[in-house]
Amino acid sequence: MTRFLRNQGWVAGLFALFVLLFVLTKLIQPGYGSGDFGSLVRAVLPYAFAVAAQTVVVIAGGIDLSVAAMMALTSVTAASMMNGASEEYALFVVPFVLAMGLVLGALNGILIVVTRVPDIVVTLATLFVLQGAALLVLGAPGGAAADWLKASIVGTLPIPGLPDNIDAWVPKALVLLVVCLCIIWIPLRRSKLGLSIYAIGSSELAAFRSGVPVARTRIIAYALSGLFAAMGGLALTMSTGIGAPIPGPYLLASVAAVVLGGVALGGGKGGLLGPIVAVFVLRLVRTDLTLLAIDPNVTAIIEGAIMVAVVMFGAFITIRGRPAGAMP
Amino acid sequence: MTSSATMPQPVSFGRRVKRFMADRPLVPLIILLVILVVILQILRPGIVNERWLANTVKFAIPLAILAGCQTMTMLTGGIDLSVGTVATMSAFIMATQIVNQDPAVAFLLAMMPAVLIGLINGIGVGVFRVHPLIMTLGTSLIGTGCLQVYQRTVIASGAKIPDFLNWLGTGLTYGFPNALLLFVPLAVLIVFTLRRTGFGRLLYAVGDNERAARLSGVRYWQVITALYVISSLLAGITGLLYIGLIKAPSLSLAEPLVLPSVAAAVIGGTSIFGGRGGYTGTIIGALILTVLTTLLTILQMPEGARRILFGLIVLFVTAAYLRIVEER
Amino acid sequence: EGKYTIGISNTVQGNGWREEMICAMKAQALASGEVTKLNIAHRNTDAAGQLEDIRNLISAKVNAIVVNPADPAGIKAGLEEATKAGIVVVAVDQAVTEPSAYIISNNQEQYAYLGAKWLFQQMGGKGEVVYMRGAAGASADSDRDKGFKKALAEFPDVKVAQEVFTGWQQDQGKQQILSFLATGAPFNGIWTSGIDNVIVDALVESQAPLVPVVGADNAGFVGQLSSVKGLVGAAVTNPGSIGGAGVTLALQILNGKKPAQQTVLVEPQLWENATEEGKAKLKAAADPSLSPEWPVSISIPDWTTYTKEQIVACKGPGE
Amino acid sequence: MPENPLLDATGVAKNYGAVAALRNASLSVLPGEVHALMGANGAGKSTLVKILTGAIHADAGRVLIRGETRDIRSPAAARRAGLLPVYQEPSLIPDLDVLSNLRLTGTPVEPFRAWVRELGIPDLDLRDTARDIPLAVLRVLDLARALAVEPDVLLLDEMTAALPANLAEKVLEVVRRQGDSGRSVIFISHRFVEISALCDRATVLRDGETVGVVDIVPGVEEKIVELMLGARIVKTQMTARPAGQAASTATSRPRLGVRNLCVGTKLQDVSFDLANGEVVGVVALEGQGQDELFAALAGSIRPSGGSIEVDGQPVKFTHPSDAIRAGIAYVPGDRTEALAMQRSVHENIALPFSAALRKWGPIRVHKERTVVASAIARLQIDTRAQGEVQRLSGGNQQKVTIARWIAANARTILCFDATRGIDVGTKQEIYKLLRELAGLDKSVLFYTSELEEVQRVCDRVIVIFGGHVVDIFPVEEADEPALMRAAYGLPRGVTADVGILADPTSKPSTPEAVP
Ligand SMILES: Nc1ncnc2c1ncn2[C@@H]1O[C@H](COP(=O)(O)OP(=O)(O)OP(=O)(O)O)[C@@H](O)[C@H]1O
Ligand SMILES: Nc1ncnc2c1ncn2[C@@H]1O[C@H](COP(=O)(O)OP(=O)(O)OP(=O)(O)O)[C@@H](O)[C@H]1O
Ligand SMILES: [Mg+2]
Ligand SMILES: [Mg+2]
Repeated sequence: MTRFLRNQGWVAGLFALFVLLFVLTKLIQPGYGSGDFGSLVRAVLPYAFAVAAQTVVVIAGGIDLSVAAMMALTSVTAASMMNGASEEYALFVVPFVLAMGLVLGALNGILIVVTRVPDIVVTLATLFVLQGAALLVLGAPGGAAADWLKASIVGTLPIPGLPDNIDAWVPKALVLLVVCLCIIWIPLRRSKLGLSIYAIGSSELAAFRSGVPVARTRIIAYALSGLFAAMGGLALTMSTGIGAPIPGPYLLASVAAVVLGGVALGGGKGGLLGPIVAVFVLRLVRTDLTLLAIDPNVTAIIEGAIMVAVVMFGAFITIRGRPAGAMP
Repeated sequence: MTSSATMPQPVSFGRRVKRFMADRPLVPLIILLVILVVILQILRPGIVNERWLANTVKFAIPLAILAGCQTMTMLTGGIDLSVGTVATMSAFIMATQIVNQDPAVAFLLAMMPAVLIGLINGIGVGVFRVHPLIMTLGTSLIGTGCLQVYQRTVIASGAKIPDFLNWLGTGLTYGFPNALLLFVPLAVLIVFTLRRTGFGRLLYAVGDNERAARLSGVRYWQVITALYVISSLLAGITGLLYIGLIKAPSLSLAEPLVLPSVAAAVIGGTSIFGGRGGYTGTIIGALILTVLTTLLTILQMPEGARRILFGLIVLFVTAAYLRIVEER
Repeated sequence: EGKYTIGISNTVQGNGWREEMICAMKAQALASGEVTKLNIAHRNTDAAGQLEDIRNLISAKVNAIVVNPADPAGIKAGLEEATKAGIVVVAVDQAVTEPSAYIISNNQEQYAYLGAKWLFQQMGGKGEVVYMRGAAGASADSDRDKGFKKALAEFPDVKVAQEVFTGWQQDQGKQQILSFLATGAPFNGIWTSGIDNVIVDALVESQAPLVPVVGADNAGFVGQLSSVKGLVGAAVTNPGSIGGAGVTLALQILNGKKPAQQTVLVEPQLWENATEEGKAKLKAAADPSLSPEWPVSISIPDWTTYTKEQIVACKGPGE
Repeated sequence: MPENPLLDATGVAKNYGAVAALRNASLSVLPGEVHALMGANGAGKSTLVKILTGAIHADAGRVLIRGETRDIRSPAAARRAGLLPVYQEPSLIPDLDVLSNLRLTGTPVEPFRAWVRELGIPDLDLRDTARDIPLAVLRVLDLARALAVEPDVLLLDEMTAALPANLAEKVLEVVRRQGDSGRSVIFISHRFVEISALCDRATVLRDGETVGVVDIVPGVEEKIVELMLGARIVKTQMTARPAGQAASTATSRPRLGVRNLCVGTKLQDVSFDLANGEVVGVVALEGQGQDELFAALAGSIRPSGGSIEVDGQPVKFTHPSDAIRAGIAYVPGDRTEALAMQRSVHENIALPFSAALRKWGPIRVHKERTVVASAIARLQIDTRAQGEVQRLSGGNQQKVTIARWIAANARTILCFDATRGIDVGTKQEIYKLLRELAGLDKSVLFYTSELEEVQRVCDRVIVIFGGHVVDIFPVEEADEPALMRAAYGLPRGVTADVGILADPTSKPSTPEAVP
C-alpha cells in the first residue's frame, strides 16, 4: 500500500512540478497563453513518443538504444513516400510506417531472444543499421508530408459544449498524443500481456517459472517500442514536413525522462504517465530558459543540474520514506 | 561431495575445442579480431603493414582506456557517460593552459575537472543513489556547459599542444607507438586491480549483490566514490593522450568515443548488469572496433550501407563470441 | 538606448565555427547599440527541436529572429508563424524555404565548387582525389556535394579515390585518412569539408607525399598553409561571422531598410599558397592567437562593425 | 505394484558443463501418495524437480504421466499436464502485487485466498507487492497458488525449510490432506520428522543417481541416511547437550549485552546476554521481531531504543561493518541476501577480508587460499560447481554463507536459520562446528525454525513473542513441546495441543516427534 502511494506520489510530485513551472512561466512572460501551450505540446510530441517507446522496453527489463534511429528511419520513409504523392496516399503511408515500426521493433526483440546478445548491444547494432537505412532512403533532409497530416497537429480541437477559452487549451497535438498513447497503453496495462511485460522485467526467472512466455513477451515489448518510435517518426514528419536521416537528440532524452518519470532502469516498475509528465517538465524547463534569455552556455549546465537534482531529490525521499525495520 | 565430475564418455574434438575456448574467453575474441584483419587484407592487399598496425594501435588505445572506465563501472552495474566530456575537458584545458602556465601546473589544472566530476558522480551514485546513467549524463551536460563558458574566457589566448603529449600521442619508437608506454602499465594496473586487489574484488561483489557486500562489511559509497574518481582520472589521462594524437582541441573532442567505449566493454564480455567481466576482453573489444572502423572506411560503399554493415558486424561478432564462450 | 530584442536559434553546439557565429552575433548586437537583449537558443538538436526553440522565441516576443537552420524546409512552419507574429526572420549560413524570411548566407555550393576547381587545377586536371565530406545527411553537406560534383564534371580525368564522411569530427577525419594512407593507394589531392588541419597533420606524421589540400579558413589550417614546408593548399572562406551579418540585416529591416532581394549571398573567397599573391592574403588572414577551430575571417566588410576584441570577448548587450 | 504410477521418470540425466547434476535418476509416484525425495545437498533433487516441471531440459531420460510419454518443455506445459511445483526459491514476481501474480498464472483468487487462510496467514493483503513480503510468507503464497489450481502432482522443494514451526505445521497438515484426497505430492525435505509424519514412500538420490526407494516405516531413517550419504555415514542421533555447561558461563562478563532494545513496533524492550563460549538459541514464530533483533545486532538497521554492549562497552552500529569490526558477523536466513551469486565460492568466502578501506590493496593470495580452503573443508562444501555460487545446490550455498565467517574468524556469529535446507550429515557437522566455536570461547546467537535443533546446540534459549522476550530456558527444559508452547506465548507448564508434530497419536510412525 505504501509502495503504491509512493509510486503514484512520484507522478503526482512531477505533475506538481509541472504546474509550478507553468506558474513560473506565466510570471516570466505574462503573455504566455494557450497558443504557446500548443507550441509546447507540439515540441513534446516526438519526445513523448520516444519516451513511450523507451518506457515499454525498460519496464520489460531491457533498453532500446535504437529509438532515435528508428524515428529517423520511419520519418524519412514517411516523408519520401509522401513526396509528390497525393493527399490520400498519406492514408496508406501512415499505417504502413506504423507497421514498419512494429516489425522492425519486433526484429530487435527477435535478435535479442535468438542471439542472446545483451539488449544494449543488439539495439546499439540496430541503431547503426537503422541509421544506415535512413541514409539510404534519404541522403539528405527532404521529402514532404501531406497537408492534412501537418494540419492535424496545428491548432485546437473544437469540442462541442466547451467554452472557447477552455477549448483553446486543448491543442490537437495533445489530443493526438493522448489518444495514441491510451489506445495502446490502457488495454495493454489491463491485459495479461501487460502483466507479463512487467513480470519479465521484474524477474525473468520467476516469470518463466510462472509460465510467462518470456521470449514472446520480450519480442512484443520491443515491437511496441518500435510502434511508438514510428509514431514519433511520424510526429517528426508532421511537425517539420520533412524527413531527416540524422537522428535527433531523442535517445538520451528518452532515457532521462524514463528515469525522471519513476521507471526503474532495472525493469518491472513504473508506468507511462510519469515519463510523459517528465517530458512535459523537461520541455517547459527549456521554454523557461529561452524566455529568461539565459546565457546559452549556461543552459547546458542548468539542464544537467536540474536532471541530477530531481533524481537526487527522488532518491532522497525514497530513502527517507523507507519504513524502518524493512530489513532483513 | 565425492568426485563425480568425471564424464565417462570420450569427448569429441569439437567439444574439446569449445571447452578450451570457453575456459579462455580471450582466445575466440582474438580469433575474431584476426578474422577481421584477414578480411581487411583480402579487400585491400598490402594494407596490413607496420604503419597500419601502429595507427590502429594508436587509435585503439584511447578507446581502450575509456572502455576501461566503462568496464570498471559496469562491473558495479553502472556506466560512466561522462568520460567523453571529462576527456575533452582535460584535453582542452591542457591545450589552453599550457600557453601561459608551467606544464606541471597545466597538468594539475587539466586533471582538476576530472577529479571533481568523478567525485560528484561518485557521491551522487554512492550516497544519493542516483542512477549512474542519469548521474553521469547530468554531469557530462554540466561539464560541457562549463567547458563552453571556459572556452570563451580563453579564446584569445590560443592553444598549443605540448610537445610531450605530441610525442606520446603520435610518436613511434622502433615502429611501436609511444602511447604504449603509457597504456601497457595502465592496462597491467587495471587488470591487476580487478583481479588481485581488495578494491577490484569489491567492484565485482558490489555489482553482483550490493546487499551481500554490505553484510560483509563493505561500505558501498566508499567503493563507488573511489570507482568514479578513478574512472574520471583515467578519462582525464585519455583526454591528454588523445589531444596528443588528434592535435586539435575542440569542444567535442572525445565525445564520439563514448558509445564505442561502452560497446568495446560489452563486446569484450563485460556484463552491463554488473558482477561479470574483465579488462583483457575489453582491450580486444577496442581493437575489434577500431579495425572494424578502418574496414568500413576503405570499403567503397554508400555511407548508409557502411553503417548497416557496421551494425551487423558488431552484432554478429558479439553473438558468435557468446556462442563460443557459452557452455551448454 | 537599444530598442530591440533579438532571438537567435542555433542547433549545433561545441563546434568552433558555430561558437564563432554566436560570438559574432553577440558582438555585432553590442556594437550596433540598438539591441537591448539577445535571446539565444543554442543546443544540439534537430529541425523539430529548432521549431520548439523558434516557437519559444515567439512566446518570448522578440523583435527579430536570426536562425541558422537545422534544415531549410523543416522549420518552415515555425518561421511562417514568426512572420505572422510580426517578427523579422533572418536565416544565416544556409537558405530556408519560407518565402517571408530573409536570408544572408554563405554560398555552400560555391564554397565546394571553388575549392574543388582549384584543387583539380593544381592536380593538373587528372588523378585521384580523396573526398572528405561532412556529416552524412546534413543539408550543408549535400549542398557542398553539389558544388563538388559540378567541379568534378568539369574535370573528367579526375577520379574520386575515396569518399568518406568525417561527420565534421576531427578524430574521425584523422583516423580515416590514416587508414587510407595505410592502404598505399595512390592519390593526388585531398578535398575536405573543413576538417582540415588534422589531415595535414596526418600527412606529415606518416611522411606521406604532401599533395594539395583544400580546407576551410580555420585558424589552424590557415596557419599550416604558411608554416608547413612543401604544403600546397587553399583555404576557402566560410566565415562564422556571418552571424554578425545576420544581426545587421535584421536590424536594417527593423529600421525599415529592406534589402532589394530576400536573399543576400556572401560569396566565398579562396586563399591559396601556390602564388605569391595568395601567400600574402594568407599571411594577412592568419591569426595564431585564435583557437584553431575558429575561422580566421572574423569579420565581414560592410556587414560587421565590431572589433576583434569584441568578438573574442564574446559578450552581448547587457552582459 | 498394483496401481499404475501417476508420474514415472526413468534414466533422467542432466549435465552442466563438466558437472553432472543428474546421472541416472528415476522417480515413480502413485496416485494419492506423498512421496519423499531425499538426498544430501547437491544430490540433484531440485534439478529433478525442475526437469519434471519443464523449467530446464534433461539431457536424457523419459517421463511418463499416467502412462503416456510427455515432453514437458516449459512450466506452462507442466501446468497443463497437472504438475505444479513450488521451487526452492520463491517464484512470485517481486515487483507485482499478489493479485497480479495470481492473474499472471491464471490462478483463481477465491480458492487461493481460502488456502492462504488455511495455511495460517489470516491477514494477507492481496495488493501487497511481493518484494515487501517476508520470505516465509512468500513460500506459503507459492504453495497456496499451486494448491488453488488443484494439481494432480504437487512438487514441493524444501517447502518447509524457510518456515517457522507454526507455518510449517500448517503446511504439513495441508500436504497430508492432499494425499488423502487422492492427489500426489512429491515432497523434498531434509527433516526426517516431516518425512516420517507425512510420506508413504521415499526415493533417495545420491550424486545424481536414484539409489533406492523405501517405504516409510518406523526405523527406516537409518536406512535412508545410509543410502543418502553412501560412504559418508554419519550418526544421526546425537545426544542432547550435556546439561550444566550453560550455568558456568554466567559468571564471566558477557560478550554481547542487549539492554531494552526496541526496533520500531516490531521489537520491544528486549534484554539478554550472550556470554563468551555460549550458544544461545532464539525461538519464535514467524514475524515476532526476531528478524529485527538480528538485523539490529548486525548493524543492518538502527534500533529505535535501548542499547547494545560488546564486551561491556556500549556500541552504536550504523553499518554492518561496525558490527563486523566489533567481531559480530551475521548469517542471514535468505542466502540470496548474503551471496554474490555470479562470483566464485572462493571470492564469496573471502569477501569480508577486503571490505575495509585499508584492505583494498593487493590480496595476499597464498594466505587467503589456505584460509578459504580450510573453511570449505570444514563445512564440506561441494565445490564441483564452485566457479559461480549460483550453480551450487541450495544447501551448499547456505554453507558458503557460514564458511565466510568461519574463515574470517569472527568472535560472535549471529546465525539466522543457518541449517535451513542442509542435509543431515552436514547439519551434524554444523552442530559440531558451533559447539567447537563455543569451545574456543566464541559465542553464537542461533535462531532456528527447527525446534529439535535447540537441544543439540544451544546452552540457553530465548523465546520471543510479539516483540518481547517471553521466556529464557536453560537447555535441559527446552524440549519441543515446551518451546512450542512458549513460542505461542503460553505460560510454562500448561499443556496444550499445538499441532501435528507434538501429537504422538497422529501417526504411529513418528518416533522423533516426541523426544
Ligand atoms: N546452473 C548450474 N550450473 C552448474 N551446476 C549446477 C547448476 N545448477 C545445479 N548445479 C549442480 O547440480 C548439482 C545438483 O544440484 P541440485 O540443486 O539439484 O541439488 P539438491 O539436491 O537440490 O541440493 P540441496 O539439498 O542443497 O538443495 C549440484 O552439484 C549443483 O552444483
Ligand atoms: N587476505 C586474507 N587472506 C586470508 N585470510 C585473511 C585475509 N585477511 C584476513 N584474513 C583472516 O581473517 C581473519 C580476520 O582478519 P582481520 O584482519 O579482518 O581481523 P581484525 O579483526 O582486523 O584483526 P586485527 O585486530 O588483528 O587487525 C584473520 O584470521 C585473518 O587471518
Ligand atoms: Mg535443492
Ligand atoms: Mg586487523
